[in-house]
Parts: sequence; C-alpha cells; structure tokens
Amino acid sequence: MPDIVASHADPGDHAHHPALQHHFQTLEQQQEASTLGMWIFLVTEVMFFGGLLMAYLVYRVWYPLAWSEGSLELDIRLGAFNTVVLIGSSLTMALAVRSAQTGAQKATVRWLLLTMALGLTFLVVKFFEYREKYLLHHIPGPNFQFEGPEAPHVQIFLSLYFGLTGLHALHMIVGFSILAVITWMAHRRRFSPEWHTPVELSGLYWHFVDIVWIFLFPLLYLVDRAHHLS
Amino acid sequence: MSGHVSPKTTYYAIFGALMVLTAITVTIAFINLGPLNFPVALGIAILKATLVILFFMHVKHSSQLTKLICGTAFFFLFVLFGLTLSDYLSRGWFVAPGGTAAAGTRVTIGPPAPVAEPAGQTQTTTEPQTAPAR
Amino acid sequence: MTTTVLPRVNYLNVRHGVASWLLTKDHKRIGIMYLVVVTIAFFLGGLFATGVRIELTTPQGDFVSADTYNRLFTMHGVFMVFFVLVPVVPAVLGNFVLPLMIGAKDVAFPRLNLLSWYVFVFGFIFTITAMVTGGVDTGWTFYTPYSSSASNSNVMLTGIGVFITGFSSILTGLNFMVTIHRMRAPGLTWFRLPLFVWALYATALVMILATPIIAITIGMMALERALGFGIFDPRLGGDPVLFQHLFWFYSHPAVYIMILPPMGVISEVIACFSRKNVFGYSFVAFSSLAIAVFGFLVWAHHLFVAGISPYSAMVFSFLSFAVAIPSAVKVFNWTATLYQGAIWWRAPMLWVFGFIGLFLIGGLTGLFLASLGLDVHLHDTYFVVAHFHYIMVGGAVMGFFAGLHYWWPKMTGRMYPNWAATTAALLVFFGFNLTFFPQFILGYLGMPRRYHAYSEEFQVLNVLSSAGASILAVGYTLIASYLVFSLFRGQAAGANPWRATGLEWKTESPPIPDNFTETPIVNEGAYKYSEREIEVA
Amino acid sequence: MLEGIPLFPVQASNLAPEVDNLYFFVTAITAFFALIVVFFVIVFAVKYRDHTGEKVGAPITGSIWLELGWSIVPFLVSMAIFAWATIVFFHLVRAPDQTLEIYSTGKRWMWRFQHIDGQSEINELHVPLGRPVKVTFTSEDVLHSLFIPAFRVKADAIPGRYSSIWFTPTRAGEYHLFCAEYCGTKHSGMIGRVFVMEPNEYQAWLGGGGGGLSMTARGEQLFQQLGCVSCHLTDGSGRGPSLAGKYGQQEQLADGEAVLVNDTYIRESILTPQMRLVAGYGPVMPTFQGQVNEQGLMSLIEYIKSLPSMGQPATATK
Repeated sequence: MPDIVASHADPGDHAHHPALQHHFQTLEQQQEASTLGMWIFLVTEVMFFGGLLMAYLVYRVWYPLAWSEGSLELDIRLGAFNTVVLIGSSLTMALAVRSAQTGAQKATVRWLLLTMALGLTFLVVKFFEYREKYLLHHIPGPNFQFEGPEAPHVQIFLSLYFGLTGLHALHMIVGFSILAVITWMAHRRRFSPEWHTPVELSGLYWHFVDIVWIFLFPLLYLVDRAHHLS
Repeated sequence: MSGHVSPKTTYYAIFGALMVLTAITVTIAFINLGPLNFPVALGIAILKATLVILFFMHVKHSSQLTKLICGTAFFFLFVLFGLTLSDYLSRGWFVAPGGTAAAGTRVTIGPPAPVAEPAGQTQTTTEPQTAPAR
Repeated sequence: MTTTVLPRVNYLNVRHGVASWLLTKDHKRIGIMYLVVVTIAFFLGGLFATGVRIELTTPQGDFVSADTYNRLFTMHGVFMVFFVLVPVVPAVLGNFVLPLMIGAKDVAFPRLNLLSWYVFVFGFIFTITAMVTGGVDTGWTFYTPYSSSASNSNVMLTGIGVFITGFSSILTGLNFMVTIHRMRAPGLTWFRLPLFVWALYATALVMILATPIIAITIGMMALERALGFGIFDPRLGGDPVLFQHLFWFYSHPAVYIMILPPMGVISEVIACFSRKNVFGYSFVAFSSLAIAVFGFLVWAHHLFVAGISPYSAMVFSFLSFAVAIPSAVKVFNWTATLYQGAIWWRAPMLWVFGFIGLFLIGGLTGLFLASLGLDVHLHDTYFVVAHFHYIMVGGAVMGFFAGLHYWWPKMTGRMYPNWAATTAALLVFFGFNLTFFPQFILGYLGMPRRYHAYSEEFQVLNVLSSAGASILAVGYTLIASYLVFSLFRGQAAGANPWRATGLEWKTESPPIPDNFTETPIVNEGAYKYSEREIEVA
Repeated sequence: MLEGIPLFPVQASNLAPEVDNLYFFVTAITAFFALIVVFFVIVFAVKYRDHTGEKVGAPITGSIWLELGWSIVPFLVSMAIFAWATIVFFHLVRAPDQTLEIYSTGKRWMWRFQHIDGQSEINELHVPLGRPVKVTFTSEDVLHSLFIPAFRVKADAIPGRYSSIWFTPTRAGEYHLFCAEYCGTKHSGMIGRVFVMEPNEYQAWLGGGGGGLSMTARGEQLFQQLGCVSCHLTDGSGRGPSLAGKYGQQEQLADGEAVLVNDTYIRESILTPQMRLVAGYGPVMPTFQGQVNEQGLMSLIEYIKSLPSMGQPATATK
C-alpha cells in the first residue's frame, strides 16, 4: 500500500502539511481516504481467509472424527501461548496508536518495538510447531504419514491447518515488515497528533491479523478435541 | 477517527477481558459439551473478535461508513458459508422412491434422512425382525 | 463542428519518453496503458478463437491435434476473461473518466493505481510465459481433479498468472471505491453522479468481495498440484464440487464485473445521444447495486448437474431468476429513455443499439439456463457457449466499444471517421449474430462444448458460425485501423464534440494533466439536457 | 437453404417431451419480451431521430408506476418458469421405483456399462424400449458427464461418488451418448451410442454372446473371495452386522446418528470402513481400498441389494 504508507513524496507547491498529496484538497480528506482504503482492504482479506474457512467447514461436517484426531495432533499449549502473545501484541499496538495520537513520540517507538517483539515470538513458536510436524511427517503431500483409518481425512485437516496458519503467518511476516518501516518513521519523528495515519493503518492491519488468529485457534486446536473425552 | 483518544485503562480492560475469554475457551476444550462444543467455542471467538474490532480498532467511535464496511465483510462471508452449506447439508435429504439416494449423495450428518417407503424391497416388509441384531 | 486545435499542454504531451509513461501516476495515462495491454490480450485471445473456429469448420479433428485444440480454447478463455473482459471497461475507461466525471484531480491512490497496472502486467507475463512454453489445457475453469492431478500442461504458471492478476483487480476496485467516496467535487452528491460512476461503484464492490476467493481457490488448487496437499482430492475424500463452489463464487460475480461497467457506459451514451435524462435514474442506479449484491447469491446455477443437492439447486435457481429482474429493469429504462428523445445516430449510439439487442438475447437465454429442468439438458453444451458470448461479447465488448467511441475524442483529442465506425458497428453486429446464434441451436441439439471433433449433423451450423467469426474479425480489424488512423489524421475534436453534459466534457480534449484548471462545483444532477435547453429558450 | 439442418434433437425418452414443452414455453415467453423491446427501440430510434444533433429531448425523468410494472410483471412470469422448470427437474432426478439397473464407470476416455445379468459393453449402451432404466455411475479418474441428448438427461460422473440418471426409452433407434464435462485430450472422443431395442430383441441381445456371470453372482463371488462372508453372517451373529435386507433401510451408527444404506454408504463402508460404524460393532473391518475396483464395488453393491431380509426365503428378485 505505498499510497497509504508513504508520506513524503510529492512535495508540490502547497503550503500545506508536508504529508498532503497534491490531488487531495485537505489533509483530513487524505486521512479519511487512507483509512477507508485500509478498511476496504481488510474486507478483501476477510474474504481471502473465507475461502479456506469454507473448505474447513465443509470437511468438518463430513469428517468429524478426522477433525478430532487432527486437532489432537496440535499442541494446545503452544497454541494458547501464541494466542496470549498475539492478543498482547494487539494491546501494545493499540497503545502505540494511542501514543501517536497524543504525540508521545518515544512511547510510540517503544510500543511499536514491543509489538514487533511479540509478533516475532509468535512466528518463532509457529516455526517450532511446523518443525515438529515436519519431523513427524505430518506435512501433507507424498511423504505424509499418519496411522489410523482416518489418515486420508486427517491429511485434509492438516492441509487446511497449513493453509490457514501458513496464510496467517504470511500476514504476520508482512505485518512485521510494515511495522519495521513504521517504527523507523516514528523514530525519525515523522508523526504528529495531526498526522499519524500510517501508524493507525498498520494498527488496523495488525488487529485484523490478530482477529484471524482468534478464530483459527479454537477452530484448529480446540473445538474437536472434546470428541475423545466422551 | 483519529479524533477520539481512548483512555489507557480501556485498552487494559479489554486486554484483560480477552485473556479471561481465552482461558475460558481453552478450559472448555477439555470438557465435552457434545453438540455445543462448536457453537460455544465459536461464540467466544466472535465475542473476542468483536471486542478487538470495537475497541482496539476504534470502530465504536468510527463513522457509520466504517461500521457498514465491517458489516459488509461478514455479511458476504455468511453468504458464502450459508449458501454453500445449503448444498452440503441438504445432500442427504434427497432420497429417490426406490430407496437409493440420488445423484452423488453423501448421506447423513444432521437430521436423519427421511426414510423412503420400502417400496423397492417389496418382499421385505418384515423389517423389525432385524432390529435385535443391532 | 467547430474547428478547434488541440490544447497546448495536455496529459499526453506534458512529458515525453517511455519512462514518463512507466512511472506516471496520472490516471489518464494509466488508463491508456491498460488499453495497450488489453488490446494485446484481445488480439491473442482472438487469435486462439480463430484457431478454434477453423478447427470446427469440419467435423473431424483435422486442423490441429486434440491437445492443441484444448489449449486453444483454454488460452482463449483465460486471456479473454482475465485479461480482457474483467479489466476492459473498469481499468481502461473507468480509470480514464472516473476522476474526470467526479471533478477530481486523480483517483484516491495514484501510486496504488500504477502498482495495479504493474501487477496486471506481471500476471499477464506469467500467463504469456505459460502460453509460449506449451499452453494450458484445463479450460479456463481449472476444474479439479483434472487441473490438480491429470493435466500435463502449464497449470501452475497460468494459475499464478491469474492469481496475481486478481490482485490488480482488487486494488483497482479498492481505489475506485475510495475515490467515489472521498474525491467527489463539492456539490456532487450521490444522486447527482453519472450512472457510469454508480456502475463502477457496484463493480468495485464485486471486485473487492469476490476476487479474493478466486485467488485463494487457485492457491489451494496449486498447493494440491505442486505439493500434494489434499483439499479437493477425491482420493483422500475431498470433494471436487467444493472447488466448483468456490470457483463460481468468484466467477459468477465476475460476470457482473464484466457487464456492470458496460451497462453504465450504455446509460451515459444513451442519455447523451437522446438528449434526455436517463429514464428512472434512481432505479437504474440501484439496479446496479442490486445486481452486484444478488450476483453473489446465484453461483451454484453453474453446478446444477455437478452433483449438488437438488434442494440447494432449487434455491439457487430461484435466486437466479431474481437477479434477472434488475437487469430487465435496466433494459426497460434504456428503452424508455429513447421515448420522445432527439436521437442523434452517431457511432457510439449505434453500438448502444447493438448492445441492447445482443444483451437482450444473452439475458433472456440466461433464463433457460436458470431453469432447472432445461439446464440438465443444456448444461455444458454450445447453448451455454452462445449464451455467455452474447453477454460477454454482445454485452461487455459492445458496451466497451460504445464507451471507447464515446470517449475517444476525450482521450485523444481526435475524431475518427463516423462512416467507418458505423460500418464497423454493423459488421460486428451481424458477424456476431451469425457466429453465435447457430450455437444456440447446436446446443439444444446436444453438441457438447470443448469438443475437438463432432458428429456430422452439426457441421452446417458450425460452418455458419465460423463464417460469422470471420466477419467479426474484419469488423474488429476495421475498428483498430480507423482508431489508429485517427490518432494521426483525425480531426481535432474539441472539448465537447457530442455536446454532452458531465464534468469530463467541461475540460479540454485531451485533458490537462490535473484534469481541471480549478475544482468544479456541481449544482445540478446528471443529464440535464432538456432543462438546459429550457433555460436557454 | 436451411433444409436438412435439424433444429431439435429427436425425442426418444419419456422425459424428452416434458423438457421440450418447457423449452417451447420459455422460448415463447422470452421471444415475446425480446420482440416488445426491439419493437420499441426501433420505433423510438426512427421516430425521434434527429439528424442535426441540435435538438433536445422531452424532460421526462421517470415513472414509478412503469418501474413497478416492469419489475413485478417479469418477476411473476419468471416465477412461473421457475415453478414449471423445478417440477420437470425433480422428475428428471427422481427415479421411479422399479427400474432396470445398469452400472457404468467413466474413465479417460471411455464409458463402460455393466448390465446386471453380466454383459458389459464399452461406449455402447443397449436398453429396452418402454422400461424405466436407471444408470448409476462414477468416474475412475477426473470429472466426466454422462449426456444422452435424445433422452434430455445428463449428470456429472464424480470420482468417489455415485451419480445416476434415469429415463424410459420411447423410441427404438440409435442415439448419441456424450461426455459433457471436459476431461482432457480425447474428451471429444469419449462418445458412444445408445441402442434402444424392442424388449424381445433386448432379451435376445442379453442372452447372446459371452455375458459371463451376473453382477449379483460376481458380487457373491467377491463377497466370498474377499472374506466378507466370514464376518457379515446373515443371522447377525458375526463380528460385522448382517447385510441381509439392509439396502434402502436406515442404520443406526455408533456415534448416534443414522445413515441410509445406499450405494454410496456401501461403497464408503468397503473403502473406509471405520468412518461410520454401525452401532454395536467394533472397528475391526480392514479397508479394501486397492483390493477391489469400481466394477467390483458395483457388483458387491448389487449383491448386497439382492440379499433378502432375514427370515425371508431367498427368492430371486428382479
């Protein structure tokens, strides 16, 4: 989203705020446009995950046993830990936006760095989860190994697990990179209470990624566990 | 949008609520609620997502347009889910009179398929005899 | 027509050199760049269609091999759908006129707009690579499990190309939506907007909501093909029909991405050349939104014989009939607009007449396919092929040409010869009908689509169809020639050659780089032709 | 000039006239609406033509009554089409009780038809005149679609599932049979012929020429060979449930749900037996994936179908 993030191009001949691009009338119009653009972008993201979730729903209805066996393969402790980490990072992100709103520039940088650290933690944990799957030959494909009558359907479950969490992790990586840029910009004191749209927008994106995980965690790790407890 | 600054306490409170809900949903995962497993977990997730959207993403203090856009996303997601499931959940309903389900049916899940009159098996009207065998 | 000269500084001559185009953020230049790429894609798609039609003149598969034939119709579909029909009106005409119509200097995110073009070209390059390295033979629909496990062709490359191109579409939709919300000139309220803007808004809605689904679906198919993930694989218990659900959740609304903007063009042109308000402005505006929303509820009518539940089929059939109503409302309103107009038969208007006739047939034959009892017989026959070509070519492409002829003087500052445009419109109209009307009959006779060789009793109709296609080709070539000719020798058009209302006609032709010397202020609705006359009188 | 070009396919099944009548009805309605619009477009375009481009049109902005009228009337008309078409559709997909069963598998690029009495044929299908026939089929590789235009029937063949079409041939003769779902290189070669024969000729055809075992007999053979018989005892005392008389009945499952015993469920139970266990039985059955092909599965189904309910004498049905 170069137009949303970038702020410094188009010096123009206006005597306005340096961040104002020449085709906008006012800074307010520009901010509203950027925010609206971000929200619309998030709508497409919702649909993007929607396709995979649709497949998840259909096969969950068809193969409840495989879903139960599959979710038992996932480590609920790591999942829960990551949930806490990610929600925590949402908190720090919200506080970063708040600091930017109030003009607390140092605090903004601090909260952003903390957010990035938590995001990185999430990704590291995710990496170890994937690694375990790899060692167990639970990655779908020709080398997939799973004992039990439900093996083919568990492969579908794990395909969707990797599809969903992989796409989510990809979003985390993108989010992390965006935050890196924003942090640098904050460090260079680019933002002010009047203009901090990039912080706000990357916040929206980060919260969205958090929301996706809020759904993925119960869907993949939790709901079908209890089948085995009856 | 950028005009509204929420107090820090709001954020901490929301974070606390999210943590509590996470704890609840993890705990419940170890209790078998039968058919309620899915709705309860999903309900909690929706509640958590709503908190994030309303407070962390400031939708509570945003314009009608933002709210509308949020709603649109979920509306069309439900269109996708609902109409697709209308196929998957009703595939088992269709039973031809001869006793066989028709084209590409994967039977069951959900309400039991309506039993066709055993017209195809004209000689086998004394079906209850087999019941004790199960 | 007043003799005018081209404005001294305009968006075309303000900067020179290839780099000034490739790095431009001007929506007008980006629109022209889209036009160039789309034209290349249209030419390639047309070339493949030519191969298909030559093959089908004889019942035996004797012109090309079966594998080549399968690649021909697949590549025809892929190029025409993803690289011509989807972008042709929104990305070319929409990009060019949308900011002009709403009195803005540019779209909301000019750099994003340029990025969309690059993404589009990037996807195009992938698909071209797939083409030159052997092509793809799955049909443009990529149905699994054929695409994921059986096909030996370049499914991955093409899939990646389509996947990437999808993002161009999403970003364009996003850009337009924000532009329409936030960039309107002072006084330009929603109900003063030209209907083309409404149509683009509805289109943007569909692009944003539907396109991600095709991306993720193609992604899942690619994972299955490349890494052996099993999501649609029947050997693992997966459901190939799920792929079709997801595919058509995009691809049916995509039909509305293709047809809604041309409908908007028709509203513009018909108002201008009838010198009247569009009859029932608000109904036409809302029917665009209604089509966009209802368009999401009908996708499974492509799956009636694919193994879905008959009850679900019934629901989708009902909804499909419902979506026909807003389309019908539009046609009736256009017809009523002509009543007591002052109809000026210039070239753009002839394309509109052609559009109405062909879209009418295309839309009405849609009712046959929405009818469950008929679709069982008609599904996957040439009836379907004829139907969607009437919508896609008869509707979308005719609408595009109406718009191109209407705005060409604005885009280039030059006028094309009217007699040539008239001839082309007639050629395309008759060539098109000759090509595709026989296919309705072929379809009901039971000739399946995607057949390399066919039974002899189908030959006469197929020969008629191929003959029509050659007339079509002549028509399209003619258009290309006189438009290119006009670039060099065309008369200067002047700011408003059609004496049309609308902000885009209030600036010079070609427009200056920032569109307007000062931001226009709007105080009346669109299409005030008759009122203006009354004021003068 | 157009003589000799057929406009409609022959009607060779009981369903064809129904579909054709619907087709004529929809054609008439759509032609009517199309002609109205075209008529008005031409009349207005000519009558109000202005050669100069100088005049302006009348200041008409719209009419709510017209809008309502041309929204509601087409809606009602389309609902009439919808109702009729749906009735026809359910007739097309809902096979009657007593049908002659034929099994089929599609694979690239041929159709194999298996008659119950044992004959099998490739890309040819012989059916008797005047008797309802139901073809149950699946695919061994990718999607196909079984299409017989003269009968107006079509359904996709989907790997892993059974689809079916039914029809009563009403006209003796030879008709096309197509694959209608694109399936690769020789998609257009995956065609065949349907022969509708007088019933006595059909019987003669069935009797003639190396038919081999009937499907039921072959199914029984497989049932022995694969060892099914050692667990699925008919009196229900075996390690697996008795299969006698189960076809077409509801079966109670271990997870509390119920399932209709049909072709698909039997197929699934042979290939993935532990997916849906019958209540009261343990997960002891091994999978037979790879040990029995599609034709074998169909024979087994046919055999299980033929098993009479317990306590009934084993009189031959069908």
